[in-house]
Amino acid sequence: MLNIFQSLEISHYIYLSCVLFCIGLFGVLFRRNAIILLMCIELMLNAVNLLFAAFSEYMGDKDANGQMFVFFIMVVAAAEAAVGLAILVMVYRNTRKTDVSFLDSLKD
Amino acid sequence: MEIIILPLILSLLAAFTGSKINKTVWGLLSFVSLFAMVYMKQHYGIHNDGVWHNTYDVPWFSNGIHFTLGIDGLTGLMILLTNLLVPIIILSIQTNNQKSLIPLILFMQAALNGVFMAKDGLMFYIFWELALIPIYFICLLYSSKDAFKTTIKFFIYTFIGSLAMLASLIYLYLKTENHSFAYDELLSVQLNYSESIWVGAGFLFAFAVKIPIFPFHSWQANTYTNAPAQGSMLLSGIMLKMGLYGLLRWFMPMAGESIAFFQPIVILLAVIGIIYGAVIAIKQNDLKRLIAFSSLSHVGLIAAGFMTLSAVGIQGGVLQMFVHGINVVALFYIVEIIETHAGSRELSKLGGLAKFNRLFAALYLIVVLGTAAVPLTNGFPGELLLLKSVFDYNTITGVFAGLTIILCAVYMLRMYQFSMLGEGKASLKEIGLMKMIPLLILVALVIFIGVCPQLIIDQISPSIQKIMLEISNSKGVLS
Amino acid sequence: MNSIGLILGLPLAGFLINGIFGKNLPKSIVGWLGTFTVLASFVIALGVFNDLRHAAIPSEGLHFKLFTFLNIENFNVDFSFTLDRLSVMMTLIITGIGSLIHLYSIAYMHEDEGFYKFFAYLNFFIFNMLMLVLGANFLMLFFGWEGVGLCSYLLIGFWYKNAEYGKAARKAFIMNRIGDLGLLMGLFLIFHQYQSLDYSIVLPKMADGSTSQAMLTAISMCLFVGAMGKSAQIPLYTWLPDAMAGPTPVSALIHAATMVTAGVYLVVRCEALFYLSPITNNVILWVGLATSLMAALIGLKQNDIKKVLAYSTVSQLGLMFVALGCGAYTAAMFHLATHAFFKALLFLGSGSVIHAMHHEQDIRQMGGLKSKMPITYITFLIGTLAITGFPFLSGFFSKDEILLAAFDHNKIVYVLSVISATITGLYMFRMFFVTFHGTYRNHHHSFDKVHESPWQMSLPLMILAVLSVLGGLLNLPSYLGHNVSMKLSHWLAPILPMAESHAEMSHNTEFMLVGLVVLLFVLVVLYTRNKYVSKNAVPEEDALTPSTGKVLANKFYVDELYDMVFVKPLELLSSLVDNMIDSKLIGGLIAGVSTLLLAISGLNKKIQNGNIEYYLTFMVLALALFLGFNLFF
Amino acid sequence: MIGILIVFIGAVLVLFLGLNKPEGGMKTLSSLVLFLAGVLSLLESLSILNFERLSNWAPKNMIDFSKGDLMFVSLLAFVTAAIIAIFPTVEEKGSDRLGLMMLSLTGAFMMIGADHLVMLFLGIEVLSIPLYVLAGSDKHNLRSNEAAIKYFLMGAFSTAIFLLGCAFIYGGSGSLSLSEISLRMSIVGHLSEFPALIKVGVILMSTGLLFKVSAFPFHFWAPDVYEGSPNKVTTFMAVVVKIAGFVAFANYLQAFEALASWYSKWLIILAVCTIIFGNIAAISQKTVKRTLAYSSIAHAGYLLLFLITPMKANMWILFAYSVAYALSTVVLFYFNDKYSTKKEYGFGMFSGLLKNNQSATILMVISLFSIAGIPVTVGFTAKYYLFTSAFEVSPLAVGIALLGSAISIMYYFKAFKPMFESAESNTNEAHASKILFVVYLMVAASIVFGMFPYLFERCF
Amino acid sequence: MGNISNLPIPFLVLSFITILCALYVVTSKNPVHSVLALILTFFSISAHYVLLNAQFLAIVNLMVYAGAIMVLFLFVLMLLNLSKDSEPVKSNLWGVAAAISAGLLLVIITASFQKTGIAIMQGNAPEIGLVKNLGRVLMTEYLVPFELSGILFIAAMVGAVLLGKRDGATVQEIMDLNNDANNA
Repeated sequence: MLNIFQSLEISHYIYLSCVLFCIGLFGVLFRRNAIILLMCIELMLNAVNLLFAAFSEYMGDKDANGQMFVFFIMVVAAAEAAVGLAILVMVYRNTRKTDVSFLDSLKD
Repeated sequence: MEIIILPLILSLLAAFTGSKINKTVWGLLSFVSLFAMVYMKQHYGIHNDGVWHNTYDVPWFSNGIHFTLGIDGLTGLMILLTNLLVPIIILSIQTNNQKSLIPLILFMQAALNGVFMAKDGLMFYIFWELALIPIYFICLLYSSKDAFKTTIKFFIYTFIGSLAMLASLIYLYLKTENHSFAYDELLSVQLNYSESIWVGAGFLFAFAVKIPIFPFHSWQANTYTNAPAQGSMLLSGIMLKMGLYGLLRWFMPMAGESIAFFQPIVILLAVIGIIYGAVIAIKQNDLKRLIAFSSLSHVGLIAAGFMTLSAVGIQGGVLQMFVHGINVVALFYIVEIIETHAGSRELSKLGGLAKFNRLFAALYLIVVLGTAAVPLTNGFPGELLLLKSVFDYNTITGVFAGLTIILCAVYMLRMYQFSMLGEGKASLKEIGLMKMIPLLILVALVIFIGVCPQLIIDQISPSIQKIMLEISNSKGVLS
Repeated sequence: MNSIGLILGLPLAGFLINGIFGKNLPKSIVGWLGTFTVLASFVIALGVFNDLRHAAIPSEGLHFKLFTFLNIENFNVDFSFTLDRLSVMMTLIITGIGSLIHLYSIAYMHEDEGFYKFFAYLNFFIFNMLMLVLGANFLMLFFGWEGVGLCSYLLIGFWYKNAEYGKAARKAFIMNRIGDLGLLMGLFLIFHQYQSLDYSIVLPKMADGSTSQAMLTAISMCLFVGAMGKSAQIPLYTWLPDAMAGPTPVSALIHAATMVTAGVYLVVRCEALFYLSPITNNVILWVGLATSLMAALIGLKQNDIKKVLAYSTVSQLGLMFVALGCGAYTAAMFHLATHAFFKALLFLGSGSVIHAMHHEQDIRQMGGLKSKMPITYITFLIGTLAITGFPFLSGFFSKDEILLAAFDHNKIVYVLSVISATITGLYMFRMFFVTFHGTYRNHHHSFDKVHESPWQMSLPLMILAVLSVLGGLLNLPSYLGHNVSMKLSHWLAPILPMAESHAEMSHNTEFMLVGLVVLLFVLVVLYTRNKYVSKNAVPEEDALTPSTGKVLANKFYVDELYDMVFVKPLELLSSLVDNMIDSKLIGGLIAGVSTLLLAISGLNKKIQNGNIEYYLTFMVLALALFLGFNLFF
Repeated sequence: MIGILIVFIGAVLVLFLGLNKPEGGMKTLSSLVLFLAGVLSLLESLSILNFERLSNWAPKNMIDFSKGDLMFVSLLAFVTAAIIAIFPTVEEKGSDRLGLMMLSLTGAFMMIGADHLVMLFLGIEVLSIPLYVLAGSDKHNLRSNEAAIKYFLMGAFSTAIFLLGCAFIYGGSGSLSLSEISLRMSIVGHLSEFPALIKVGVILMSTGLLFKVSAFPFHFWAPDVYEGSPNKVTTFMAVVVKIAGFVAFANYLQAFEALASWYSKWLIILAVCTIIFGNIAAISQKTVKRTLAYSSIAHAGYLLLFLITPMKANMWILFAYSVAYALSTVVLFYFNDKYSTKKEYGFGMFSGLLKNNQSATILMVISLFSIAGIPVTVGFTAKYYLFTSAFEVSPLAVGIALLGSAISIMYYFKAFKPMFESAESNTNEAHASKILFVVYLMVAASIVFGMFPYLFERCF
Repeated sequence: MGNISNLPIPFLVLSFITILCALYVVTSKNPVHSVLALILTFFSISAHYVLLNAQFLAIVNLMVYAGAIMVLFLFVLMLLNLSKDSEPVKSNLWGVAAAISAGLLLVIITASFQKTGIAIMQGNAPEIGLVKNLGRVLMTEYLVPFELSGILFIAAMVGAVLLGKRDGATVQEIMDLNNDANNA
């Protein structure tokens, strides 16, 4: 199969991932809807996944570690999403809101 | 070890039996440790040769940190003071509704004995802190007012001081060859000048707060005033001595070359403290506050004497430590009696008490005179030696320090006059003879030491010489 | 050896027995015990005196070491005593007059509830005073020095229920302490210079000229400050008149005959030192002179019988210091002795009067007492004559010797001294005449009740009167013949090696000067007699005194001045330091730290505002910060 | 490994057995299971028992419990057992909360034993995900809800950052196994030769872990979440998450020992900031729980100091500190839970305690002393060891830490004011109730360990 | 970093799409649009996986993320009736702050690499990304995490159930309950 890194440097993937990651991060900071926040976090995770995959490919030589890691990240992301959505639903049931900026009763 | 364990056991016993057993019994029982001390001296065959003999030594925190107790002349005098005063302090308890007072005092006794006997840096620190705890609770539980505010200030203040000391100790510890806290090992550490200043400053801060030396005294007056009499006695009678003892035993030999750097500073501060305390004491209305500031004045002199690094100053200081313990405890005892029997300890509400109990008046007077350092009372020899040492160190400071004998007379006599003489506003209810006995013992000591101070000097002299040798050995300050 | 122990020990024993058991003993035993212990000391001292007369080396005395008081490195002080010619003289005066006053007190204090306490204190005072004069080193001297101050405090405040008395006692003690500080500093200097405090070591070294002048001056000034305090010289004299608050025997013993002369003793003891410090000598001279004049002037307007005597004492002490300043040490000692006789006599006499008048001390309330109290009257007269220098009484000789010395030293000093002596006559006779002559003026206390005192009081009066008359024999001037004269000078000569070089002046000059003094004396007597007996004038009420007199009556406002300059500022300072510096500044700093911490702590509320967006942003920024730092470092 | 197995099996058992029973019924069982796990781990770590055969089924490259790790495992098991035993259970049916807590504990074990970044990541998640739920397990309490969502969002966010770090490290070192990374790093040698990927990766990964241990400036979740969560969960969070986090942190940093001089610089700054911030912020807190939360932040600061010392030889110090921290924190949270009421959750809840319940007072006093580091409690011992070892690296930081512990007195001792006041008016009924034996045991342990500190070094 | 025109076209195109979609996720006002954009993003990332020879991941990504997780999101959005843009608009200031923070992080991370460079060796591509190979690794080397991720799922499942379980309390009751606590 073709190796993409024959015509590409690894740094391109690093930059791409970082950009994606920071977009997600920006979203987390910028948005207030908890669901969108969760989605942005998923986006961040995906950026990481992409990076892992790229590294894994770049290492070559039967290194499956990166891809395995991506696999586990996906596993965890699924579990996290489930729990996160459960929490969201619970909060929504109690407050009818998913806007995180309204949840500030706990403070100093 | 015995005199640490014994009070501890007694303390636990007292805690569990509660107030079922009369305080007198506990007072008498705590005298036991005095005998234990004598026994210990016999048992370990300790000679008065100035060496700090080990009496107990087991590994504790690690191989380098031992549980080491030692005894020499200086330590002996200090534990004598402790074990002599604690029973008296217990006997001075007037009411029965202060349940945990006796266990705490006994616990304190154990800790104090530990402080004075600890031959291992960390142990010293631990006992130092342990001694703080009971007194903290005594003050917190039984203070007359503002208990929390006063005690927290006191506690944090002294705690910061001790932490500074801990930092210095750790520094020294890490510098020792085989990581040990043993006193001799710590002594043998060679520090360069700036190191020794930092290390010395750490020690000094801890002791300066505890003593207290002038700008670090602000915990003192309120704590003394608000604390129950027993607390004040413990604080001023014995705990102050911890600071002075530390100054002599730990700070001065360990400070290295920097002692020359600290010497003028401490002496200056101490002398300022002498006058400062005395001046404030002049107008005080509350007897305990008055004694607090007088104490500030007196211990300042002791600290100054120590820092002159002369044999006269140090021995005089040690003597005066013992003496001040006796005097100040006696004074607080008297205040306690006045307060319980006359109902107030404010000078403006007192007066004319002399006519009610001649014996009390006489004993009070002797204690006042002892504090004012009249010859043939115990205050005199120490003060003489201290003033001489300060005078020899620097004439001007000597003269200023000497003002204490005038100012002390001013406020002590004022205190006596306004409480005892004149036409009375207050009356003194019958004082039982039992209550006079501790006072009698103290007064006997006031006279006895006043006449034969050399007996005590002989006890401490070899140890002091050894300490001075240690100071001079590592630092070349003394010729 | 043991005689010193006994001399000291007997009064101490008396003190202890009376002090501890006195409350339960009958008054007679207490009183007689106190008296006999002192008397016994006197007798022993007499024996020692006799021994010393025949001693092989006249400057040597007996030594007695009890134990080591302190011994640290080279600082070595023994509890040791010495009894040489000087101290035996002092001892005799102290114990002699002391025993008389004890005897007197038995009757005088008979009614008092603190009878046993009084005797205990008196005995204790004798003990301390003896320690002062017998001590073999400066520290022992200091012991006694402070000890007598203490006893003085106790006895002035003897009637403790009176707050004013307590105040006076405190004042005395504190003023003494100021002097004591000077003395203590002197001690330190001495030790610093000579590495010892023993007379036997220090004094010869002082004399041998090896000490620098500055050091000698410093030491002697320090010691003189001590002497000022004890001997009530300017500026530390104000306590002595106030000290009259104590019972009269106390005034007689302590504040006239013995304790106040301790300063003179000190200077004489350190004769070598003072002799070699001319600056100090001058200071002593002028201080003494000023004190003498000032006290005499104040004495002119005092109406309290004891106050008059008190100022007279201050004045006489001033004269003694004049003598010391002139280098006439023997003259000072001579006057010390005669003064002890007649001043004790006068005080006891006044005590007798006061006793008769039931504690009335104002001379304006007296008058015409001579008929009711013949013995007191006669003895008082003798005392008055003695102090004012009636020819051939003791005061005449001793005072003349001082005046001669002054004349020899400096003519201005002489003139001023003579004025002082003359004023002495004025106020003494004023008091004497107002008290004993004229008419009885007291309306509260009937004249019939005035009575002569019991024999325990009269006997000491008579003995002292005899001594006042004969005291001059101690040191008759040389013009009266070599066999009888200058006994005291010879006696003290071995102790005072330096001052021997006293220039002899011609007898003619002496006679002339003596004549002048006698003339002045006669004038004074005539004037006062005219004013107070013939015209029967009574001193005015204080409020009515004219301006100059008012200044005198108010003692030059010195007390007020001191109050304003020292006491008030000190109290103000105390409050200021307590309220401002201690609570506000230092306490405030500490409180400030915790307030600051709390304030900083409160800032956390701004960040920890419960809003997750803020948290996340802060976290990201912090992360960026770390990464950024990583970039550059 | 045995710990994970037992606790997991126990969790499943508890979940199934307690399906329709009240939670209280399963309390004993879960405590016993945890206790058993603790004992077995302890025995294994002391080389008395050996479970080699049991764990042979799995390859060793992922998870490997050293003797020291097992000590931590047993400590956490004991602590969790104690937490479950002493805190009251909810009245609902179903034992899901207990089960979740035990599952979370297995995550902690995984973190402790992790020798691989995947394992570390999984451990963190297994630890966290049940906790997100538990934080919100008081479903009808809005504060609990808020705590859950805050914890979850921030936790997930920090996980993402952590993962980015992992990716960089993977890219930089070419491996995910910590021992492998360590090996490669030691070959590279000089600091400047390390690729930037690794440094950035270490920072990002550390951020994730610093978040878990609530170090400044990643502490923001802690006070809010601690306050909102049910007391039992808060205690678990404060103790187990922190200890596991630090052990994992220590293990993972050891792999980068070659970078020690570089990262310890950062850690010192962080530690100092955390100590200062935690202590100062705690002063002005009104509620006990928040105070304890900030105190736990401060403790994270002290523990950060541990990370700059030579860790491998000093793991026993971390253990000692963990013991000290765990014992006193659990006891204090216990009393907070016991005496807080709906109306009073500030320090006022202790008012008149001395009068009403002396033994509780003594227990609290000792625990407060221990957490404040006053001799002769284990708190002092641990602090002493920690500070001494850190002193060699950075005396200044230790000085600030000492100052911080002095400041901490200001808030720890705040409790004494109401405790020793005689309160006639507001008597708290809860004061009268008995205190469980376990609490006595823990307080006694903190004294015993304080008196015989040599135990730690010898047994570890 | 080479010249951008030298880069392979698929990479450029895919990256462009990815970033564009990601930006839309973040900025879209309507949550449903966000979800859809996110799914698109995932698709493009899957394409990247294919480029990177991670075929298995590409499939799993589509299945798990786009298939399962995103559907879950959508489902929840619908369930909670949040499809409208109910979110109040944040102030621009906040957006700027967030952008600055995120941008700063990005700049710094990339700058870190610029400064010191990236040093990893380059290898050639095997067929590791196929299920067969990955499965072997998963069942040997990664057995333990694989097993233990079961714990994760149990926990997540139990947790979701615990939170999702309905009980009797009405919203009003809950409000009252919490108001009490807040007022106290």
